[in-house]
Amino acid sequence: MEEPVDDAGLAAFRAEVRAWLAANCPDEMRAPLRGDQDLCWGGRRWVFASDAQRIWLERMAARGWTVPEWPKAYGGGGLSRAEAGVLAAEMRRIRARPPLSSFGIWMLGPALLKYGSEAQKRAHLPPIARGEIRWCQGYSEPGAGSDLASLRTSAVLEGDHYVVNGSKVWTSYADKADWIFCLVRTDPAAPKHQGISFLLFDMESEGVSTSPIQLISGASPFCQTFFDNVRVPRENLVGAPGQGWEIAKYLLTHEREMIGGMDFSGEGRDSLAQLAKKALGEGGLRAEPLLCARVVAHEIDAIAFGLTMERVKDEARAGEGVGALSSMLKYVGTELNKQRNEIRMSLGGTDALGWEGREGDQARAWLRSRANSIEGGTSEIQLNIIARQVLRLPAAG
Amino acid sequence: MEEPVDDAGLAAFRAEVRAWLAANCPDEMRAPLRGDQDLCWGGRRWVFASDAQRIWLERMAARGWTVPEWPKAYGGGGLSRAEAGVLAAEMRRIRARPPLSSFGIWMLGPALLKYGSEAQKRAHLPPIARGEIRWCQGYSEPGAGSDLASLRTSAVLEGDHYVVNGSKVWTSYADKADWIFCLVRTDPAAPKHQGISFLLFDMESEGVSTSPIQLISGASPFCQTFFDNVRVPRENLVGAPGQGWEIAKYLLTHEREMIGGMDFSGEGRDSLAQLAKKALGEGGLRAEPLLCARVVAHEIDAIAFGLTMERVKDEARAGEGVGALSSMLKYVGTELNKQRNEIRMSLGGTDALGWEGREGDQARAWLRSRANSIEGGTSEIQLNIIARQVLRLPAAG
Amino acid sequence: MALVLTEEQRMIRSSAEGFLAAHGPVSQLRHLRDSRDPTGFSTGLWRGMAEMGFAGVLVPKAHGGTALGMVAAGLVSEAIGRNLTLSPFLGTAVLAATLVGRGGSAEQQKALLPPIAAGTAILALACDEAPRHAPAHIATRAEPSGNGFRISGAKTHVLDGHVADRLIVAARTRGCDCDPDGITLFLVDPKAPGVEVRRRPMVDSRNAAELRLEGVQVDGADVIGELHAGLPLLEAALDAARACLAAEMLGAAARSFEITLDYLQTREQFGRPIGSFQALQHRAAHLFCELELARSVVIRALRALEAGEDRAPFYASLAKAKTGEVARLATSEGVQMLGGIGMTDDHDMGFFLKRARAAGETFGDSAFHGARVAQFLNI
Amino acid sequence: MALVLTEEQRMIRSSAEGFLAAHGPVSQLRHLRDSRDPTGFSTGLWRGMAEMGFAGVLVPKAHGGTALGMVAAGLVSEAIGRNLTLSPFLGTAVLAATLVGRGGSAEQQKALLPPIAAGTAILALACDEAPRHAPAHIATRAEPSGNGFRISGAKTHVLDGHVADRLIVAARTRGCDCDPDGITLFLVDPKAPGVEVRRRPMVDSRNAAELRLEGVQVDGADVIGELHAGLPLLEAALDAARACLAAEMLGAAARSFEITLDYLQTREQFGRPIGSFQALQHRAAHLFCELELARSVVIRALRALEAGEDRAPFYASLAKAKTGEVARLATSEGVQMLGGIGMTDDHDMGFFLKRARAAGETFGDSAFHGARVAQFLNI
Repeated sequence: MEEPVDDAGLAAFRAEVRAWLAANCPDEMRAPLRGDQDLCWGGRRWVFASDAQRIWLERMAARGWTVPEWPKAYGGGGLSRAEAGVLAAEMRRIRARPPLSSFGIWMLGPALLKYGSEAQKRAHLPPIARGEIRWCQGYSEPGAGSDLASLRTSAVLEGDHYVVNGSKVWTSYADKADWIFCLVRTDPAAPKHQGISFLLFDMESEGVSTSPIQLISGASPFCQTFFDNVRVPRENLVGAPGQGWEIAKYLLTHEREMIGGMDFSGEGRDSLAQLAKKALGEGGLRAEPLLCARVVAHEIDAIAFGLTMERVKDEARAGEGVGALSSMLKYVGTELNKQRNEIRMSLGGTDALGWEGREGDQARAWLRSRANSIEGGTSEIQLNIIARQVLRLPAAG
Repeated sequence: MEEPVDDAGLAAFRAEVRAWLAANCPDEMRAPLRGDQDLCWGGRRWVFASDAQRIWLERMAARGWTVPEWPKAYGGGGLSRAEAGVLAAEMRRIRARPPLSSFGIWMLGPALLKYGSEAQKRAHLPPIARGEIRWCQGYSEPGAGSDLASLRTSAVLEGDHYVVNGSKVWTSYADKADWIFCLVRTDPAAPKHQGISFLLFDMESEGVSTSPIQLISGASPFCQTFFDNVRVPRENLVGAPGQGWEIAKYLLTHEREMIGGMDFSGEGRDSLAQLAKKALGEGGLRAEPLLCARVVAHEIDAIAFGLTMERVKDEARAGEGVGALSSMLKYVGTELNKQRNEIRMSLGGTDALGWEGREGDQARAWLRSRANSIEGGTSEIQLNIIARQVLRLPAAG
Repeated sequence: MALVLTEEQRMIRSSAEGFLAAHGPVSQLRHLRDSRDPTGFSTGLWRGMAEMGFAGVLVPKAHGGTALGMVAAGLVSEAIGRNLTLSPFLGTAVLAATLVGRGGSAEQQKALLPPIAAGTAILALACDEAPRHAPAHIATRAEPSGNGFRISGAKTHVLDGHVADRLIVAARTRGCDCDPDGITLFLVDPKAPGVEVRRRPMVDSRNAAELRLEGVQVDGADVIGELHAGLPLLEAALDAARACLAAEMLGAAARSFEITLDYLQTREQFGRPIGSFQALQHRAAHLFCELELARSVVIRALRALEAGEDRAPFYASLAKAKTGEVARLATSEGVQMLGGIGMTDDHDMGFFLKRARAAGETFGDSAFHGARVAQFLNI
Repeated sequence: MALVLTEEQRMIRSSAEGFLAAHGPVSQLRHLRDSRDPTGFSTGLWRGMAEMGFAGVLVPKAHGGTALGMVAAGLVSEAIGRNLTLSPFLGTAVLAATLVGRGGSAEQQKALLPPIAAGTAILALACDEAPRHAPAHIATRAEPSGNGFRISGAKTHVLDGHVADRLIVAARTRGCDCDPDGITLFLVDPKAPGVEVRRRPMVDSRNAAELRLEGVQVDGADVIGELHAGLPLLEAALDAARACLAAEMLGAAARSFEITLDYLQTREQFGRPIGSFQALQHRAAHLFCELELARSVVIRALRALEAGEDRAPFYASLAKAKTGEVARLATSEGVQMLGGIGMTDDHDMGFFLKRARAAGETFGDSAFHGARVAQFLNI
């Protein structure tokens, strides 16, 4: 990375951030993530992996830097986009881990900022920023798959409460989450995409139960979640009744960008070139021209994708907007991540086939990556979106 | 190639063929084809490139070996499938050129053998076998493209004649052909796929005109062909009125197999490995791992495809039938041929960019290959056929 | 050479497929995995496979085998791939039977081939020393000692090594680490002093041991084949195993394609079967073509090995390279087209994905064999 | 470093695009080709491009240039790619202007830069000697002779060599044929005794001469840059040209994609627009993504070159490698999706296909630059 060129204001801010990080980021938090197990998700039941992890979260939350661009009133840092960029760059520079991973930050937060009432913002945003409440997302339903809008979970208004019945599937960490933001059908008579609303409720409410789904990687990050006459105060409905699909689409855009970009922030990770050297020794790739060719082609695309992420962000800053391009980022980023994991497995050879304990980390990461192009809208759905919304190709049949 | 193991009867036949070829195939006809210009197409207006080309055709035709499996009564060799295999193998062994290239042999012949009347067979098959009449195919129409069945050329019965009006496009060598086999609509009231008939007529008939289409390769192998009140005797209709679509599909299967296999008979051509050596010198590929990887991947697929052609033929002999697998051969064969030409261009580097005279041969062959996946049913159409007819996937919409 | 199966071979295929579907199906793999079975396969099934004549498929009749040959071995492997059957077939019935059958002394053959064919002896080849396959790269050394040798070194990816009755160890008797000359094969008792075997469960629920040998004493009579010149014998056995792995991957790929097609035909989204979406249709049709290519190279390799053709190693590599890619594509497309359900452990597709990866990696992946093909083609 | 264009750069792009669409469109290429024009471009257009400031885009203002810089040169190249404009822009305004601008003596700059900027002098670089690009591999020799040198050798793919007023020839003044050291650049008068120029029309209707030099006498003052150390200067100019070719391929790919999209939206088959077929939609969407990646690497390379970053050569190769593949994909998909009409000479798509191939091959194809990227990444 080259040293950035800032204007005077930013330069001062950068100096301040750099000094603060130097003083406040624990050494232990300056190592690349070894895997999902190193993430901090927060929440009522969170057990910190170390003091360093707890301290890092507390200090960052105190400055509002877990959510740098959110208004200070809601627990954010109140930073401009440029300042947030400086903070992110400085964190990357010292390889600082993210203090908090959170669906509240990535997904619900932006939706509440746009669609939530003032009361909802004040109630929910600060605990998200501080990592006190962990959220999960209730979108997909059994049998619906990519056809999200065919959801059937119902919410019927009875007095001051909605009564929710139905079930959700692929709810990430539902068994560990405190609250859920959930798509429900409030008007069964309305057309498919209408009649859907966006509801928030506590996972400890009576009638909520969860059951983890075991994946091919052996992990169970997803659950099936059941709602049996769950009573939810009507003020927990975000936006207007029937506005749920609009909010969900807005929010999916954020999810797509996040998943697309997830594994390509890059700085914290070894490049395949470095991995090849570790696995095969210096110059070992040269003995295998076919593997070498795959590594090179991947690296070219990975760098091109990293630059594209940067360019799209630059353009968004310049007011051009991301919009449907998030589908491009999601599609390319996840396909590349799958490819990267395939090549890592090849570089690892039979070593990478191990399954038990840490020996199985690489194989599990590979299997995990397979879900990238399915979750958050499949690659096929992204290509449909690009074809229809970006390229304006005519609808089928 | 290994020496084949024959049973006694075949062994004797092989010996006879080998001796006859040794005595009768002119030396000049034992060199690999350098390109389309070395093919012999025959016909009323054919000018032989050399005496050797003429003698080779005459001798082979005299034995019926231009069409080895056709009955002797129609000018064929009357060979069994196994014997024909021996003849083909022995011709490959000495790298003998095909004595005759002909749409009459590849396409019309099989259709006539199956659907033609005895009179039609006796009238048309022997001149095809001897290379006296050159045929062209009138299928596609302007604006119809892959949607072949939407054809509009009409044939109206007036007394003993059909009167044909309309036009065809992509008729290969229509300007050089003597006769045409042509799909026409005889019943405009019938549903799209019915009401189509299969008609034969002389290209010298009054009202027929042709106009060559110049391609990106600079060549003009195709024409647009116009019919203005062309009168065709009604006995020139093959099969029953309305049976044209069935005959056309039968015939397209033959065309697909031919196009798919065209450039992969293999023995007569240099492998990419050999071409690489010529272009880059011994070991020159090793300096370029990425190009090397492409060559290897292609060669693996090309050999696998060659084996698949062989296997499908073996299975057809064993009575399993080819049927829709011809779409597989057509799709894979043409895509591989395009890839082969791409790699040849890369191996040739800037030399291969030449355009004038022989310097342009390679570039023209490359551009020509681009049509492979369009003519005779596009790759997309082949994939549709495989999906629907082989995999039995449900129709769209 | 005809590339279709003979009537006899068709019968072998259908009996193997029928037997394994009944007695060694995917549910058995799931059960063995979930119960963390330390053997890693059903010994009862293996006895049954021996009774069917599969364990002795490459063992001469004189030694109690069925001597059905390489094509038959490949057809059994294909059925194994279709059912993801766990068994010591590859290590014992293919690798060891080939090594002992071709290189073993009369005594060794008499002692080992009958129990191999009977399914009562399990053998394991210890060849690789690094994560990426390189059979000529042997650093394990066998130094002359007494009337035999003392072997020291480390081996990885020893299939079934944790339950083997005998190990076959490739060790260096002269030359430097990557010299093709100077490699010798030894029969080693896994219970001998100095042998340390660590069972290593793999992603595909099979086991491949890590082996340490420290001054393990063997007898001169434990040499299999020629002293110093073990590599050609080793490569011949590896080529047989590679062709069988190719056949197995073909079977696994074909079966996962069937499962995928089935899903495409029945699963509905947006009010229609997902198999009616043209983008999926084209990908499925492309995959079908790739499977056809794979089928051709597999049968060609098996026939070449059976006939002992000079080009058999070339075709073995061609088959391993091509099926490795096709199995990867078929199982990846399977998971993707099944969507979420394909990612769940409840569904079988994940097992196919895992096996395709492990089989692809074993004894050289597509990159390794592509490079070997290139060598044969003089590229 | 921001990867969006500045306001000024947007203006340059739209003026280049507007000017070339009006004065150097595809129809002009078609006309020049059909009339077998011996120059191979419109000299009137080139004067116009000079008036627009494009010929002097890399020439300092002191020498009559506009000195707009590498990003601007890339934007002009992109517009050239969109319109398939024939002109000596790459050889004269990019390669020669960089070589003379960076390596030329004060006298050389004074003599050559103003006419370059004015569009009145055409220069041509003679570097390659073999069909595959290898700039360090120079066998053409320059032996000391009198107060200068005598040059002998053969050159290939000399862009615009048939109409050049001056040639810039890379020759070896010491070392063996592929030694990076020992290469020197010379200004050579194409009319000098011993120079033989053969015009060679190419598939893309451009011309690249074959050059023979037999004992061609040049003066000591004709050396550009340092004696023996010409390679870094040559590589710098080539990197500028490669980035501009990448930009040109991006323009050509983007334009052919637009044409393809247009066709998908309007052409009907089976009673519906072919763009409604999902298989084509997904391929088009994938191609869109590839074009976005290409756009990012091109702008990055241009900025790196403009800023003189150390990693500029890396980004130049990255851009050339990636856009080469993307332009090939875009034009191939264009021809395929257009079907028969795309194969006819009447349609413009074939011109894009041909240009993508020729531009991809010039100064290193994707395989060459992929290998160079690998070197930079220490793979």
